Amino acid sequence: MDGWWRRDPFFIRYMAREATAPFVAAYAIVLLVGIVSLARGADAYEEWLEALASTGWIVAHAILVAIFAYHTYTWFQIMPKTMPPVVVRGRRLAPEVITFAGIAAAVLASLALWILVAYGAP
Amino acid sequence: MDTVDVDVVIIGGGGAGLRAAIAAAASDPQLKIALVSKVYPMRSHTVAAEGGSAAVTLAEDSLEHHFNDTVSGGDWLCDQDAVEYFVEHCHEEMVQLEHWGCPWSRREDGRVNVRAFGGMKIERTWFAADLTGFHMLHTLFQTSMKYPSIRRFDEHFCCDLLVHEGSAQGVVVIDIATGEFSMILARAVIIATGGAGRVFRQNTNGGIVTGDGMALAYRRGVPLRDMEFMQYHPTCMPGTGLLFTEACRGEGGILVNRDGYRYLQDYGLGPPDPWPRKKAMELGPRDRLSQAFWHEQRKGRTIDTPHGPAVHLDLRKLGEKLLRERLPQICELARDFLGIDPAQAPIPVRPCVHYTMGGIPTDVNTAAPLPGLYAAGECASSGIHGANRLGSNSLAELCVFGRVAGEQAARFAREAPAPNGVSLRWQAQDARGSAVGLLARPAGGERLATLRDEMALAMEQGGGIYRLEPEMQATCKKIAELTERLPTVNLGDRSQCWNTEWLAAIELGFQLDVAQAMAHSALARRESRGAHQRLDEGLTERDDANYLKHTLASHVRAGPPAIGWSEVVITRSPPGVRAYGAAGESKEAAVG
Amino acid sequence: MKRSNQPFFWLLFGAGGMLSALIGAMLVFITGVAAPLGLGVHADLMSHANAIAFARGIPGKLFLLVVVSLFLWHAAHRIYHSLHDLGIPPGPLAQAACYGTALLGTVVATVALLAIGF
Amino acid sequence: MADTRKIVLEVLRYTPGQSTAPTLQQYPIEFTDDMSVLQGLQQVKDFVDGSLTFRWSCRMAICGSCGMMIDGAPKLACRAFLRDFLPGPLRVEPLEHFPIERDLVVDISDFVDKLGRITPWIEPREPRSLEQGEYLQTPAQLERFESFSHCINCMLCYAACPQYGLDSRFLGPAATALLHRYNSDSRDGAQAKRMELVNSEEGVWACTAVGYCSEVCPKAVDPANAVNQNKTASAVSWFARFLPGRG
Ligand SMILES: Cc1cc2nc3c(=O)[nH]c(=O)nc-3n(C[C@H](O)[C@H](O)[C@H](O)COP(=O)(O)OP(=O)(O)OC[C@H]3O[C@@H](n4cnc5c(N)ncnc54)[C@H](O)[C@@H]3O)c2cc1C
Ligand code: SF4
Ligand code: F3S
Ligand code: FES
Repeated sequence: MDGWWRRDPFFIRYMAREATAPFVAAYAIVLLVGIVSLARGADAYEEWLEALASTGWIVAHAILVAIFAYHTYTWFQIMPKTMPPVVVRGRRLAPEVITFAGIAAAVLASLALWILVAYGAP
Repeated sequence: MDTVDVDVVIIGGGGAGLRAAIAAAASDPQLKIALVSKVYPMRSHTVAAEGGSAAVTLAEDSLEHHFNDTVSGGDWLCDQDAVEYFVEHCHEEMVQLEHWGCPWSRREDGRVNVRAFGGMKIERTWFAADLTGFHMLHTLFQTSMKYPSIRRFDEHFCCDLLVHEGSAQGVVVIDIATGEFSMILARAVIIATGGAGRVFRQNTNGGIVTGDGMALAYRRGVPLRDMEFMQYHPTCMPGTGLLFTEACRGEGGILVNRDGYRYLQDYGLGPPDPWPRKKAMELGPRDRLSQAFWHEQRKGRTIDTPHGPAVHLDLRKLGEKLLRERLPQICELARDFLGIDPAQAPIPVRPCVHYTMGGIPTDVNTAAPLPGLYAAGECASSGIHGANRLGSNSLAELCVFGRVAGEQAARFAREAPAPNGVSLRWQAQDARGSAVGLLARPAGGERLATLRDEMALAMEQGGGIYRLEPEMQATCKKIAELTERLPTVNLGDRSQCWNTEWLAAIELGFQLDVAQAMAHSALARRESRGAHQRLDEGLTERDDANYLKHTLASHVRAGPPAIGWSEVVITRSPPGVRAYGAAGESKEAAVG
Repeated sequence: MKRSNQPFFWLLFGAGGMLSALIGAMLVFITGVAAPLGLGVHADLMSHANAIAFARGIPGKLFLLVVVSLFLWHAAHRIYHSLHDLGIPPGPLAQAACYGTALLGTVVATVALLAIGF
Repeated sequence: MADTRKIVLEVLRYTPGQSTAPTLQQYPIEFTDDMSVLQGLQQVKDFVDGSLTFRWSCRMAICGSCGMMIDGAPKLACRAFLRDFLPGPLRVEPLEHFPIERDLVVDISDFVDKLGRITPWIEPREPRSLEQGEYLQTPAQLERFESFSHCINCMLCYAACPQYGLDSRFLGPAATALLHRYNSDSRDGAQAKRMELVNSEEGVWACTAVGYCSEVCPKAVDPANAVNQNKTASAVSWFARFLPGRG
C-alpha cells in the first residue's frame, strides 16, 4: 500500500484535504502562544504582536487563509456523504444543494465576524 | 478424494436452490445441508430477472384466472395438477419473501403493487422496480445465512451425480479455486441448476446457464421432458441478447416495424387500441410475439442493424419520469450499449432465446423419476409451463417448487438409508478420471470456442422460432458430430487452479447432451404447439389427437436419444383455442 | 466486540472541522493579515489593552478556548488517521502523540486564560 | 457500429504454483464500438489464449462478478467500453486489496464472511404470519432503505477504499451499506444487535470519509453515506450510554 495515494487523482485530492490539518493546528498554536504571552504580561504580548506583524508571518498567514478556505470547500463537499439524507417535500436533497448551503453558511458566518470586528470593535 | 456427509445436497444456488435450502433447513434444524454452486449464489442467473413474479393478489382476480392463463398460455401441454398447486401457493410465497425483506414496490397505502404481464388477464405480477430477480435472489441468499445448518460450497463445480442401486446418493464436485475433487454423499439430492439457454446463439442468459443439471440427470438415466420447447423472448438487444423486460410493454411500450406500424394487429392480437390492454397486442404471449417478428422479417418490414434485423420498442409515451422510476435498468442498458435514451428514441429489439421450458421431469412433489432425486427451478420440467411459459410464472415457480423440493427432500432424507460409500467412491473416481482426462490430452486440436459457436449456430438454425424438418435433421447431425469432436478439443490451460477453460469444456459436454435432447425431441414432435412451430407441410397446426403428450428424451450411450412419450395431466381444462386480442376477449365474454 | 473509543474524538474533530470551516479563514485573515496591516480594521484591534479586555470577558475567554481547543482536536484526529494513511500504524503511541497534544493545548489554554483573570 | 478498431489489452497474469510474480501480458485485439472490456477479454480467451482467467456471468452489470481494475480504476468489465480507452494500451488488473487467486480472479471470501456477520436478514419488529399477508410499507418508508439494497456485491468499493486496503478488519463500504439497509427497514427490529458491530473497532470507525467508494459504485448505492451516517448513529449511541437511566 506504499504510496497508494499517488495512484488516483481522487486520492491526491483526499490527501490534500487531510493535509490541511497540520495548518489548522499551526494556527491554533499561534493563537495559543498569543494567549500564553497575554497571561505572561504586556511585554511578552507585545513581542508576540510584533512577530505577527513581520512580513514572514503575514505571508504565512495569507497562505493559511487560502488553506483554510480549501478546508471550508472540502468540508462541505463531503458533507452530503456524512449526514443523513434530508428529505424536502418527499424528495431527497441533491448533494450539490447541501454543499452549496454549507459554503453559503460559511460565507455568511465569516461576513458576520468581519462586521463584528471591523465595525463593532472599540 | 475428500468425502463430505450430509443429509441433503442441493446443486445450484439460484432462486430455486436457495429456497429449497431454506425450506429444508427450516423443516428440521438437525438436517445437514450442502448447497453447491459454481458461482457465488448471488451471481446466479436469477439475478438478471427484471420484470416480476406472479401471484393472484387483487380482489377481482382469482386462482381460476391464473390457472386458465397459464394452461392456455402453455398451449394445454401443462400438467394441470401442478398448475393448480402452483397458483394456490404463489401468493404465500411472495408474502414470505416480503417477510424476509424483499423490497417489493408499493402502493401509496403501503400494500404491495402489481403490474400487468404478457398473457395475464389481470395485473398479478409482483415487482421490485425492474430488479425483481435481483432482489429476490439477494433476499433469499441473505436469509439463507441465518441457518447454520446450510453449509455452502461456493464456486464448486458439480461434475457428476452419484447413483447407487437406482437411487441418487450424492455428487462429485470440483473446488474451482484448487481443482480438487470431493464427493458429497447425501440421502437426497436436489438439482436446481437453472436453464440451458446458452446452447443457442443469441440468448438472454448468463454465461453460466449451460444446462449442467439436466445433463447430469440425463446421463444417469433420467429422461428429459419437453426439451423441444425453448422460449424466444420478443424484445432483446440484437447481438448481445440482453433483455428488455416484458414490463416495458406492461407499462405501455409498443412494438413497431420499419414503417412505424404496430404490426402485431396483423397477427390476431389486435385491435391496437385502447392501449395498454391485457392479453392483447404487445401484451400477448411471447411465442406469438416472436412469431410475428419472424413474419415481419419475411415481409421485409424489419429494420436493419449491424447485428441483423430488428423492430422498434417504443417507450417514449411513458415519459422521462416513469421510465426512470419503473424501468431504470432498461434506460441504462439502452444508453450504454446502444447510445439511446428511451425517452427520446425507440430501441431496436429482436427475439432471442430466453427460457428452457423442458427439463428434468418432476411430479407435484418435485420428485424426479429417480428415487432420492428432486429438481426445481428452470432445470425442472415441473409441468406448469407446458409448451410456452408465461412471463413472471418462473420466479414464482422457483419459490413454490423450491420450497416443496426442500421439504420433500428433507422428508425423504429422514427415511432413506445412508449412502453406500464404497460403491459411490468408485463412481466418483471414474468421474474424476474422465474430467482430468480432458486435461491430460496432448496439445493441439480445435479451439473450444469453435465447437461452442458451431453448436449455438446449429441450434439457432434448426431450433428457431419456426422449424423445418431438413434443418432440424441437419442440426441433429451437427450435434452428433460435435459430440465426437469434443474429446479432441485443445485445452491450452493445464493448471489445476481456476481452470475455467477446462470447466467450460465439461460444460460444453453438458450442453451438447442437452442440445441433442432438444433437437431430437423437436424432430419427434410432428405438430406445432406453443414455442415449437413447424413449417412442414401438414404440421403447422396443433394436433391434440396425436401429440397432446410430453416428449421424453432418454440418453443412449453413443447414439441419438430414445424419444418416448408420457401423458399430460388434465384435471379441469380440456384443450381449447388459444385466443388473444379481440378474439380472446369475445371468447371470454362467451364463456362468461 | 470491543467498542471503539473513536466517537469521542470524532465528535471533537467534527466540531472543530465545522467551526474552522465556518469562520476559520476569516479569523486567520483578521488576526494574521488584517490586524497587523491595519486593513479595514482598527490599527489597535489587537493591542494589549484590547486583548486583555477581550480575554477577561467570559464570552471572549470561551471563544478563545473553543477556537484553540477545537482546532487542535480537529487537527489531531485527522493527523492521527493520516499517519495511518502514510503507513504508520495506529496505536496507543500515535494516539497519545496526537490526542495528547490536543489535550495539552487545551489545558495550557485553560490555565493561561484563567491566569489572565476576570 | 460495425467498423472495427484496434487496441492493446495489457492484462495482469498470475498463476499460483506456476508464476513467481504477477506479470503483464499484451493482447492486441480488434473491436467494435459497442464492445465492452469483458467482450474483449472473452475474445482473447476464446481465440487467442484459453488460459486467461476472469469471472463473468450476466454481462449486464447485475451479477457483480466481473469487477476488475480497468485503467487503474475499479470497474465492471461488462459495463466499461473499449471505445473509451483509445488509443490504449488498456491496463486490466485484478481488483485491488484482495488476494489474487489467479489472473483477474480475486478471493472475496473476506467480504462474504463480513456479509454473514451483519445479520443480513429481517428480524421482525412485530411477528406476522403468512396468512396475515404482507407488512405495510409506504413508498416513503421503502425509499429510506431502497437505494442501499441495490448493492450487487461487486467489490468495486472495497477495491476503491484505501482504509480497507490498509487494514482489512474494517467492515468496509458494501457490508455497511447492507447493514444500513436492514437497519433502515421499517419491518426490522434488530438494530441494537447490528449497532454493536457498527460501534466496534472493526465497525465504521476506520473510515476517513475518502468517498471514493461511492464514486466507483456502479449502482449508486452510496456506501460512503451509509458508513458515515452510521458514524453519527454510533457517536449518538456512545454518548447515550451516559444518559441517566440508560445503563
Ligand atoms: C434476463 C432474464 C430475465 C428474466 N425475467 C423473468 C421475470 O421477469 N419473471 C420470471 O418469472 N422469470 C424471469 N426469467 C426467468 C427466471 O429468471 C429463471 O428461470 C430463473 O431465475 C431460474 O432460476 P434457477 O434457480 O432455476 O436457476 P439459476 O438462477 O440460473 O441458478 C442456477 C444455479 O445453479 C448453479 N449451477 C449450475 N450448474 C452447476 C454445476 N455444474 N455445478 C454447481 N452449480 C451449478 C449455478 O451456480 C446457479 O447457482 C428471466 C430470465 C432471464 C434470463
Ligand atoms: S456498494 Fe456499490 S461498489 Fe460496493 S459492492 Fe455494492 S454495488 Fe459494488
Ligand atoms: S472509500 Fe473508504 S474510507 Fe470511507 S467513505 Fe468510502 S469507506
Ligand atoms: S458479468 Fe455480471 S456484472 Fe459484469
